[in-house]
Amino acid sequence: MDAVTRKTEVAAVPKTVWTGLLRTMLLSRKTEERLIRLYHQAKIYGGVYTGVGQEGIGAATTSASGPEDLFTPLIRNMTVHIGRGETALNIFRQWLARANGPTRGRDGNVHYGNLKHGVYTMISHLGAMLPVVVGGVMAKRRRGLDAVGFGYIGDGGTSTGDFHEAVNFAAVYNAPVVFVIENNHYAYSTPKQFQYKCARLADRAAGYGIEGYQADGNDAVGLYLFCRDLVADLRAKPRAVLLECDTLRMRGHGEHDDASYVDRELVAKYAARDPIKLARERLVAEGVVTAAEVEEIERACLAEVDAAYQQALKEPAPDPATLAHGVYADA
Amino acid sequence: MDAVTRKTEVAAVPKTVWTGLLRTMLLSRKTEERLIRLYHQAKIYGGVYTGVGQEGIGAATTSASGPEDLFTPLIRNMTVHIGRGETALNIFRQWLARANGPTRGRDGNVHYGNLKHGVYTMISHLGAMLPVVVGGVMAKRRRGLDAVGFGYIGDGGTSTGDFHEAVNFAAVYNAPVVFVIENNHYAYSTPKQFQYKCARLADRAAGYGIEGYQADGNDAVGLYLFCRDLVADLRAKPRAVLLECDTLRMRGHGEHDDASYVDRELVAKYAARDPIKLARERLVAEGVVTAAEVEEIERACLAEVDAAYQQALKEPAPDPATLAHGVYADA
Amino acid sequence: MLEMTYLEGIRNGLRAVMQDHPEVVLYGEDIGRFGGAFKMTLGFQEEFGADRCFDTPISESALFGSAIGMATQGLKPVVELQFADFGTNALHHLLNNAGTHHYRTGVPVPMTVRAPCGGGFGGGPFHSEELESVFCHMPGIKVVYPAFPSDARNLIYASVLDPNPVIFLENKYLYRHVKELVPRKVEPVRLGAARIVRPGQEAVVLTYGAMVHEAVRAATRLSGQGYEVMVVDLRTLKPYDEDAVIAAAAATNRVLVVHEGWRTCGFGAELAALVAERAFHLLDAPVMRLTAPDVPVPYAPELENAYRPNAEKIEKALVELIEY
Amino acid sequence: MLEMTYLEGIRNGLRAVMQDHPEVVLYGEDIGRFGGAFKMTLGFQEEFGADRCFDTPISESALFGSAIGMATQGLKPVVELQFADFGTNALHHLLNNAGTHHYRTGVPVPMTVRAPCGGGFGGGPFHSEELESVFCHMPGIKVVYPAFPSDARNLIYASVLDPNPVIFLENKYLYRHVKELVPRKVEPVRLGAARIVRPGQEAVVLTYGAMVHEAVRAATRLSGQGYEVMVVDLRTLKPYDEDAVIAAAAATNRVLVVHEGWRTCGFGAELAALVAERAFHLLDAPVMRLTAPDVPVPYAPELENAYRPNAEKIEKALVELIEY
Ligand SMILES: Cc1ncc(C[n+]2csc(CCOP(=O)(O)OP(=O)(O)O)c2C)c(N)n1
Ligand SMILES: Cc1ncc(C[n+]2csc(CCOP(=O)(O)OP(=O)(O)O)c2C)c(N)n1
Ligand SMILES: [Mg+2]
Ligand SMILES: [Mg+2]
Repeated sequence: MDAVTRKTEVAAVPKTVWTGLLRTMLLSRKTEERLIRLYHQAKIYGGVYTGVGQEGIGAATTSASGPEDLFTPLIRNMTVHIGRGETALNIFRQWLARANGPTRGRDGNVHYGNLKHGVYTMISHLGAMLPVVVGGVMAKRRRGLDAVGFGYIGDGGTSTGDFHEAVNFAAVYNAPVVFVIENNHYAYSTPKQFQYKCARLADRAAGYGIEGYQADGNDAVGLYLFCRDLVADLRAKPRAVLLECDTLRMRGHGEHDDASYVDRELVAKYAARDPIKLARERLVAEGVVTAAEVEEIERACLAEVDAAYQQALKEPAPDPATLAHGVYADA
Repeated sequence: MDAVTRKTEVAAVPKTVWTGLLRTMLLSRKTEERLIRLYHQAKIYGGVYTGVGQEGIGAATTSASGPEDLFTPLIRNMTVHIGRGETALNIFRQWLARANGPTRGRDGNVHYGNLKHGVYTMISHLGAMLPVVVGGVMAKRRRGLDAVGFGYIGDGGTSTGDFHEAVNFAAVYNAPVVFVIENNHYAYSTPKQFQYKCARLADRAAGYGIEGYQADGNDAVGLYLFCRDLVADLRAKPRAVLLECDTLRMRGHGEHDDASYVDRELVAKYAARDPIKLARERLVAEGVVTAAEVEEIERACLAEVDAAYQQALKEPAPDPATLAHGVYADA
Repeated sequence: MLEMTYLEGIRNGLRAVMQDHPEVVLYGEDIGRFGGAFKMTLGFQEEFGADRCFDTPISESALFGSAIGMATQGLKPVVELQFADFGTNALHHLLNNAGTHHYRTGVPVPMTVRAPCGGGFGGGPFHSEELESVFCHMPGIKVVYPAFPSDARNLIYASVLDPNPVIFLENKYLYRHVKELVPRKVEPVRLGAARIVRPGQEAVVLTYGAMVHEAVRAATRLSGQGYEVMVVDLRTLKPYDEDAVIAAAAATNRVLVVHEGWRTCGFGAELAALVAERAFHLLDAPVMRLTAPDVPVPYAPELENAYRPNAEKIEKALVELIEY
Repeated sequence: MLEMTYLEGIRNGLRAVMQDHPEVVLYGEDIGRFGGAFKMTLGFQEEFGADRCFDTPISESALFGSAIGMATQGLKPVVELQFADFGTNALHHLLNNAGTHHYRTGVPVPMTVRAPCGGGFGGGPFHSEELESVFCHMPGIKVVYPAFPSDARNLIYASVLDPNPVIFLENKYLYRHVKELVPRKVEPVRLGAARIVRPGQEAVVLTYGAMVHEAVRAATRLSGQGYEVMVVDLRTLKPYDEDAVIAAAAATNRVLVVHEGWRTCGFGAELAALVAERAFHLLDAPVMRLTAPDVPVPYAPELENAYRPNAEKIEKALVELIEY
C-alpha cells in the first residue's frame, strides 16, 4: 500500500472535509504570511518560524483524525493547531506574548498547544515530544478511549535518540501512533545526506517491526485519503507506523535565514507543487468545491487573521508580578 | 552474503589463528569460572558478571582484527579483552581492585580496558560506548591509520537512543565500524519481545542505509571466517555495518541472579551448542589441531588463571591517600 | 505496627497507592515479573496485572517522555530508573518538559521517577551517584529523599499523588540496612517538611538520606562526651524546609551540612548558602560542609571508605565546629 | 590591537588554535558551510577543509560520545552545541565518561564542548538556560565562562588545548553586545584564574558571564553615590579561584553573588557556601545571592525582565548589603 492518490474517492468524502482541509491550510498560510511581514517590520519579539509549503501534512492528518486523538506538532505544524480547532486569535496572542494566550507569554512563537484539542505544547528538544504522544495514547487507551497519536518530526529530528526510543517503545506496545516524518530535505542548513544515509526514512520501519509508508506531503488530498484509511485501520488493529512525507521548506529555517544554501532547482520544483495550489486545483477539478467557494474561504481566513491580529494587539501583556505563579501545581 | 560457515576455508587459515581463538575462549572461560567460584565464596566485592556461553563472539571478532583496530566491549566480552592481549593477571587485579590493576581499584569488575590494545573501558550506560568507538575510528583514520571499530551491544542495548545515534552517525560518515549486536534473547530478565518488535535486529541496518548481517554467535570458527572477510572489505571500502550474533547468556545477568525466568528449552538448546565445544570439535575434526593440543591449551589457561589469582591476591590495594589523585590530567 | 526495612517501606507505600488509586501505573526495566533489580515491585504484576506494572525496553528517554504523556492524560505514572545514574541519559525531559509543563500550559504533570541512588556497597562510579543537586536545580520539579522506612512509605504515597513531577530518591544502602516499626496504615504527610531526628543545642547536622543515620551515630557518640547535637533530616530537598533549617541554626548557632554527593554545587552548598544569608547573625562559627570530594565514586572499599562521609568523619567535623 | 565583539573574540581564538594545532577538529549541527546558528565558524570550512569543520546529524549523544573517542585517539575535538539547553540530552557522556576517564584509566580526554547559553533576547525556556551549576557538579570536568572578548579569545584557545574535558560557556547576549580592543595575538592564560574587573572596598560582587557587565554598570552608578564596589569575574567556574574569592571577601567584608541562572543549587550557592565557610570571620553582613528565581526562563520581555538580574537589581541589592 503506498500513499497514492485515489481520484474516484474524492467525491465520496463529505464536502465539509474538503472545505475544512482548505480552510486549515489557507488560515495557516495567511497567518504565517502576516507573521513574516510582522517579523520584517520588527514587530515580533524573537524569531519567526513557519511551515509555509508544508501545510498539507498537518491539514491532511488532522482532517483524518478523531476527537480523542493526540498530537505533538513541531515548528512547521501550524496546520495541526488549526486543524484541531485553534483560532487565529489564540495564535496571535501566542506570537504577541499576550497574558491570555495559550502560554500566557511564558513561552513564545511556535511553542503552544491546547490539550483540550489533544494538542501538546512542544519543547524545542527535537524528538522529545515523540515519547510524550506515545505515553498519552497509551494512557487514553487504558482509560478506554479510542485515541490514535500523531507525532511529527523533521528529517533532522530522526537522528535523535528520542526518535528511536519512542518509535521502538510504541512498536513494542502496539501503541497506535503515526510517526509523521516531514522530510523537507534540510535540517536548518544541513542537507539530508549529512543526516542519514538510507534512501528512504520509511525504511526505518522494518527495523522496528512496523509498517513504513512514503507519501507526497504536498498532495493534501491524497494524503488525507491515505490517512483516513490508515487511521481507521489503526483503530481496528492498534499499532505504530512510520509515515514519511516528502515536502520542502519554502522559507528559511526562520525568517532570519535567507536559505541561500537550498538547492534552487528544488525550490522551483516544490514551488510548482504548492500544497494549497494543488489541493485547490484538484478539488475544483473534481467538482467538489467551486473556485468561488475557495475564494470565499480565503477571504474569510484573511479577515480572521486581520481581526485576530488587531484584537491580540489590544490585549494586555503578562503582568511581571505573575512571574513565579504556577511553577508548581497546587497539591 | 550471510555468515555461513565455510568448511573448506578452515584449513587455509594459519594454525595460530585457531589456537589463538581457542586460547582466548578457554582463558576467558577459566577466568570467569574462577570468578564465579570466588563470588559464591564471597571473595569478590560487589557483583560478578560473565560472558559464559558468549565467548565465541569476542574471540572471533578480535581474531579477525588488526593492530590499529578499536573496541568497546561490554559486560559479556572478556574474550575481547583477552583477544586483544589482556592478561589474566591484569584481569584478576581488576576484579580484586588492586592498586596496579587497569583501573587501580577506581572501578571494578568488567569496567576495564587498555587503549594500548585499542580496548576502551566501558561505562555502564548502555549504548554510550558506541559513539566513542565511532569517534575513535574517525580520529585514527584522519591520522592516516587503518582502523576498524568494533562496538558491542546487547539486544537490550539496541533500545537506547545512543545505539541509534551512533549507528546513524557512523553510517553518515562511512566510519568503518562493525556494530556487533550480541542477541542473547534477554536483557537482564526482560525477554526480547519486550525490547523490540522486529524479527531480526539486523533489519535495523536498512534504515541506516548500511548492510546488516546475522550470524551464529556460538559458531566461533564460522564467525571468524565471516569477520575476516568483512573486515578486509571494510578496510577496502570503509563503512558501517550491523552484525547481529545469535547466542544465549548461560548464567544469570550476574551471579546474584538465578535466571529462573529464562526458558529452559532455550538453555538446553544453547548448552548443546557451547561455543568452546563447537570450535574444539570442529577444529579437531578438520584436522587443524589435535585434541591433545587443545587440552594443552586448556591446561595452560588454567595454570595462568591459578597463577594470576595467586599473584593478584598478594598485591596491594589502592592507598586511600590517592583517592583524589588524577581527577584532572595535568595541563 | 509492622517492622519494615526501608525497601519494604517503599514497597508498602507503592502497593497502597496502587490499591487506592487505579490511575497509578508502574513501569521500568525488569520491574514486571522479575520485580525489579532490587525486587521493589515483587508480586506487583501478579497483584495489579501487566497493564499496571510492566517491563520496558532500555529507553530512559522513552520512559520519561511517555510518563509525561500519561500524566497529562489521566494516569499517575511511576517510572523506575534501575539506577539513578541512568537518569542523566534523558534529563531534558525532566528539566525542559515535565518541570516546565504546568508553568507553560497550566496542565499538571503528576509523574514520579523512582531513582535508587547512593553508594557504600562497591557499586563504583556508575551505580552510586547522588544527583539530587542536579534534580533540585530544575524549576517545577519536586525532589524527595527519605531516610527512614516510615517516611519512605508515607512519602512515596504522597509523591505519587502530588500533581507535580517528583523525583523520589531511594538510598540503596538503606534498602536493607534500616528497619523500623511502622504503623499499619499509610499516614498522610506533606512534601516539604523536614524533621528533627534528634534534638540538641551544641550544633546541628543538616542532612538527608543515608547520612542521617551516620549523623545520628556521630551525635550519639558525642552525647557520651557531653555534647548534644541536633540532627535534621530534610526529607524533601525541593522545595525544602527553609524555616526548619533557619530554626535549627537559631537553636544551635553552629551548622554542619552533610551529604554523600559531590561537594561543588552540591545540595549542601544550597543549605550553607541559605544559612549564610538568612541566619548569619545567629552563627557562632562558619557553616561547615562535609561531603564527598569532587571525585568519581570509587569502587575499591579502601577508596570508597575514604570517599564517603560516615559517623567518624561527622564526629570529627562536629568537634571542630563545636570547638571553633 | 583589534576591536572585537565577544563572538569575534571566540572566533578569533578558535581560528588561531586550529591554525596552530592541526589535531583540532570542529563539528556540530550546521557549523560547516553555514557557519553555525550564530555564525561562529563562518568561513572555517573553506579555510580548514570539511575534514576539520563539519556538519553532523542532530545527535547530541553521538556528538559527545564521538568526541570522547576522538580525544582519546590523538585529536582535540571541539563540539558545538547549537544551544547549551540541548546538552541535557546527553549529559551521561560528560558526567560518566568524559569526566571520569582520566581518573579511571589514566588516559586524558582533551575535548571541548562549546555551549551558547543565557537569555535576555526572547529565547524562551529552551534557548536561554544557564546550566553551569549542573556542569560544575561533575567531577573531572572543567567549566569556563568568559565575559569579555579578550578573555573569550584567550580562554577558548586554552580550553581547546587543555587535556581535560572543558565545557566552554558562551553568553549569547554578549555575542554582539560587548566589544573590546584586543591584542593581535592570543595571550597565554591558565584556566582557573578569576579577575578583578573593578576595584572597590565597600562590597564585592562575585559573578561571571553577562552579569559581569551588569555588575560593573551597577558599581559605576554606586560610585557616583560614594560607594566603591569591587567586581570579580570568575572566568573559570570549575575549578574556580577560591583564593581570589576569599581575598575579595577579605578586602570588602561584604559579598554579593550574582548570576542569571536559577537560585536553588545554582553556582551562586557554591560561592556563598565557600565564603560562609572560609571567610566567615571576615564578613560584616550575610552573603547575599541575587539570581534568577526557580522559574523556567519566560519568553515575554515583561516577564524576562522581571526574571533576569540586571544593573538596577544589583544596585539595589548592593545598597541593601552595604547598609546592612
Ligand atoms: C535535540 C536538539 N538539538 C538541536 C536543536 C536545534 N535545532 C532546532 S531546529 C533544527 C533543525 C531541525 O531540522 P528538521 O528536524 O529536519 O526539521 P525542519 O526544521 O526541517 O522542519 C535544529 C538543529 C534542537 N531543537 N534539538
Ligand atoms: C542506559 C542504561 N539503562 C539501564 C541500565 C541497567 N542495565 C544494565 S545491564 C541491563 C540489561 C542489558 O541487556 P542487554 O543489552 O541485552 O545485554 P546482556 O546483559 O544481555 O548482555 C540493564 C537494563 C544500563 N546499564 N544502562
Ligand atoms: Mg527538515
Ligand atoms: Mg541481552
